[in-house]
Amino acid sequence: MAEILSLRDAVARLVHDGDTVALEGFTHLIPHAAGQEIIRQRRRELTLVRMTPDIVYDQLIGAGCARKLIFSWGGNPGVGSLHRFRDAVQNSWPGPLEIEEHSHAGMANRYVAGASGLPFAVLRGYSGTDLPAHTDTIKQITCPFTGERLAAVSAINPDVSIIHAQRADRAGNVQIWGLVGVQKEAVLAAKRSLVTVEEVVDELDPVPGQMMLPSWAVTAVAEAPRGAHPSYAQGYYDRDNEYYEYWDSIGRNRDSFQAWLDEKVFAMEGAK
Amino acid sequence: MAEILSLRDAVARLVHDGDTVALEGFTHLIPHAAGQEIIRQRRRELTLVRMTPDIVYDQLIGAGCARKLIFSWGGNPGVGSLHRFRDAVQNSWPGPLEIEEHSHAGMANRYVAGASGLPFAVLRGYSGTDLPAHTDTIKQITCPFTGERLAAVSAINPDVSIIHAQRADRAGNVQIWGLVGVQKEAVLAAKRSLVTVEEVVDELDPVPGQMMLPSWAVTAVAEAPRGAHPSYAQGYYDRDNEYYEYWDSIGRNRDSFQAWLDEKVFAMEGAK
Amino acid sequence: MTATTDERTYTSDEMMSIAAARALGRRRTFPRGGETQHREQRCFVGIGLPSTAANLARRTHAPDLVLIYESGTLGSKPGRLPASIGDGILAETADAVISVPEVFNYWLQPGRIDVGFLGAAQLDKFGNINTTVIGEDYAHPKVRLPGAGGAPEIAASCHEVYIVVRQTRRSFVDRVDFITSFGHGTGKGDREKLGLRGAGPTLVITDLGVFRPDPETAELVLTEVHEGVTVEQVREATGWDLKVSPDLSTTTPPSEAELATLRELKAA
Amino acid sequence: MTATTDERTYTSDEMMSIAAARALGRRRTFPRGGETQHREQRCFVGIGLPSTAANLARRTHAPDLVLIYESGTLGSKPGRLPASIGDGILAETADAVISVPEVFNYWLQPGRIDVGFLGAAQLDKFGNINTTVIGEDYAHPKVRLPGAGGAPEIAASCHEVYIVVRQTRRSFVDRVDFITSFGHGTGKGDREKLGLRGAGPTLVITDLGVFRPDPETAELVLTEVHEGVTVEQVREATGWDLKVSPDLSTTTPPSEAELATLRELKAA
Repeated sequence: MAEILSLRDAVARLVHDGDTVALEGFTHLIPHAAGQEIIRQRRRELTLVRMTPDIVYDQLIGAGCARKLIFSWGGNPGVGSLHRFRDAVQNSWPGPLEIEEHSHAGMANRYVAGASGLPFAVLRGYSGTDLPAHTDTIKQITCPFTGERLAAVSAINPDVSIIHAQRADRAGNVQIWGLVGVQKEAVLAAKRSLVTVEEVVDELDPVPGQMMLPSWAVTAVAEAPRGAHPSYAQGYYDRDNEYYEYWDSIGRNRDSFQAWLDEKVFAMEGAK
Repeated sequence: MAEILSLRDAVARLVHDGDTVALEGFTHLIPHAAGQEIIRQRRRELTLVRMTPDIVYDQLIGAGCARKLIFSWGGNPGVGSLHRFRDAVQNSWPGPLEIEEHSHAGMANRYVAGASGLPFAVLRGYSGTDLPAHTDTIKQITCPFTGERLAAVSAINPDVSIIHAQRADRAGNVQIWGLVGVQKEAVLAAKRSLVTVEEVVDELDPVPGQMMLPSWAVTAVAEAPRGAHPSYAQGYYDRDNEYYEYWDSIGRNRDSFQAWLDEKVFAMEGAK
Repeated sequence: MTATTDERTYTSDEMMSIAAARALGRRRTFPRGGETQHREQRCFVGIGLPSTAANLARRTHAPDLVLIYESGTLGSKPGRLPASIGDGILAETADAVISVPEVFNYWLQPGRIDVGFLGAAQLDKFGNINTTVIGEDYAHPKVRLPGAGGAPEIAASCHEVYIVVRQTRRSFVDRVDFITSFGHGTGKGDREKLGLRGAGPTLVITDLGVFRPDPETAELVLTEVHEGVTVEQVREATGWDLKVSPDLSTTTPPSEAELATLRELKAA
Repeated sequence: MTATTDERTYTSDEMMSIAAARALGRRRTFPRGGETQHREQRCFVGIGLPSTAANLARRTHAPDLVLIYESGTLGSKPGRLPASIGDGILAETADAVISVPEVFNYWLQPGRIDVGFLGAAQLDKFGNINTTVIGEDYAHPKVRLPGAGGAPEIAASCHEVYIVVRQTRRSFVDRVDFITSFGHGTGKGDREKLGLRGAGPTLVITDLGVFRPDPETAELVLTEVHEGVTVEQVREATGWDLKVSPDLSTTTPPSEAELATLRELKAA
């Protein structure tokens, strides 16, 4: 049974220095509030896993929480670069950032393998590209029936996965709808999981296209209204497109980023 | 785009002598009407694929349509044996029946591989059992990362897969809800596909838990009201538990089965 | 049917169902998230006696028991016994309805399920199960049985396996004709050698008594006889040289409440 | 931005979008079910220019074009341009919404998608794409780019790949610093050797013109220049010794209807 905790308590209890942490949500339901809570609690030496690092990891990387990033596409979608990510890779600021780089298909299958209790997954991928030369979690495998050569990727099993969903009930059952991305796989692949939700309700009325995560498959649920902002939560709020532009100006240099951190993250310290 | 055809035309066009044919529907939405249409059109030398052969394949096997059965559990659920299946395996009546036998997990993964365009799938399965010694579509594979030994099963790619669904719209988009089994995988793994439906409607109102198959992923749709009887179609009718008992008495001997065939299948010849 | 001639007010099938129900739903302590915690037990349920036992347990001592059916339902809470694993009531009352590949790949295979219930046409003294063929020649069997279904991977991946079977010399054999689902192989340590993660069969419940694997050898040992059953009767219905636990006890007979709830369930 | 100084009434980005839209949605004949049949074209769409082009095509000559977004929507029919691939309008107007693993495993990988649109930071003369790093040293790049995303497998598995890119000497290079997505490798036959099933890049559309691979060598050849653009201008913006088709033509300029529909789309 998932415990219902405050976001602060949930992060304190589930995310530890040195952990491998996945925050998932593919363009929709990106768990921003949880990301900022991790910054606020000054976690260090994290291995961050996420298909699309997005603004949420630009913030964590800039704040010095990460020692390594495992990812498949690291841009500010529709705007341009993630400047904190680039600064870390190109200039080791605020510290060196090791990277482990895949394609979307590879990352998705690594989560599938993790959720399935398998050590690896097979796909038609990476052929002819330079990625396998730099990423040791990509290898080749031979089909025992046809002799065909295919790609194998190792499973991802984060210490903790964090996602954002629309709703949970008081027993901790989680309901997500709209684009569901790779969230189920991320939760099931992880040793521990936290689901932040727009609201905890008495009854989860069925919604077409819903994906349900039973309470007993989740470690903790925390209420975090607007916890996906500036991404969107279908049925609750739209994407804040201006924020993505705004982030470009904040993330572009170290001073403006540091000022943002102090004002928008650390100054909120003590908040629930 | 799926073509909307009569069941007779659809079977005539899509199912050929010698084909590998999968009729899927796991305890729910079993495509009985399509199975009986295949008998009526006197198809021969089929390789029949289905996780649970059930009554639908007992009928096809008894009618002499099959030369081979690929399956994972061949009983009359809740009642006992499939007598026509047993008679074929034990006594080669009405002809010899080759079998290729898996577990449910193996069959489900064979469809997943087929739907994914991969030649095989990997699972933790069959360890210590006598199945691999008799089934050459089960082999071992070694994880290239951990060295662990796992099972590999070859993909299933039927010539044609047939499923039953609740509804389609006039464009041929298909809507299924309730227990969805392995139907999506069976359709996507096949070269051709036929979906029989309870009704073709103007608009597919969303239903919680629905699974949608876009028209362009399906070859043909045929209206077949009560086409899953004696299994059930959630939202339309319940399982006819008495029929499963009744079938035990019909299937138990060759004469009663032959009489049933003449009366209930061939006498319907010419029907739409 | 019962093999005894006493005047018990319940059938041996009722005793089996109740003994199986009692085995379920004991909350236990598991390491998770660096802490240990109590949590609900999760049970993979087949139709027939296992489903009866699991639903009885939910209605008596184990209201939090999570029922998982291989047709694709997680956490079904049916108000009556389902007629088949495809009964709509399982989907309608579930926490989540999922595809069949997902049942096996995301939920069973990674070891998320505590107890798997299995039946057997033949069971041997090391808990290996045959549901495939009777007879030594697979290609020309004496009796063709239904086959494997979900059992091989349930036997491999659930934390524990409970086997429920009516016991005769034909079903309780020294060595099964075909291993459909692996129990303890040829004895202690075989599961580990194969890399199987679950503990395998830890409990066998029949219409005569209860068996558990010997901790040293993994051979099934009679640990309980049901009320009115003698060890001699069990021995006669066992196809190998039966070992009896020095701590042999008699199964507590069904309580009035257990019987009433069971009969209510069956009648609904 | 346009590199030319003529008095065209449209921008070079508009020309690119319209040229890309025109390439889409041509119904073709495919073998299926033992017969050949016409069917709708299916297009894997990224945000930005590809999404603009695909939605423009749907609104003009190709109403049946099926749009697939990697965020998990099959057959989206948005009434305005989506702001991102996560825009709710894509899910709300789709034939089906699916998980991200399913997009790649069940729909892209088996070759169900006809056309994949890709961009490029660097593109070489054999259509190989770099979106990973600028600079020879992967560990210490001059510029760290976003990376692969869905592109490597789109390039591998779609029947054809259309590349849309603004052309400069920095983007059109003799040899990419890093192969993120495989085009034609070092020439004709390389894709077959790797077992890649799709035909790879068959069309490259830039702000200056249109390129297609030479059927003999797979090297990109200039086959069209846009209105007002000279071959010399194209050559100056190409980092290799450019080959020009003997059948070089000039791109038909945007029609009033195309421009009006495009501008309406962008304004909505």
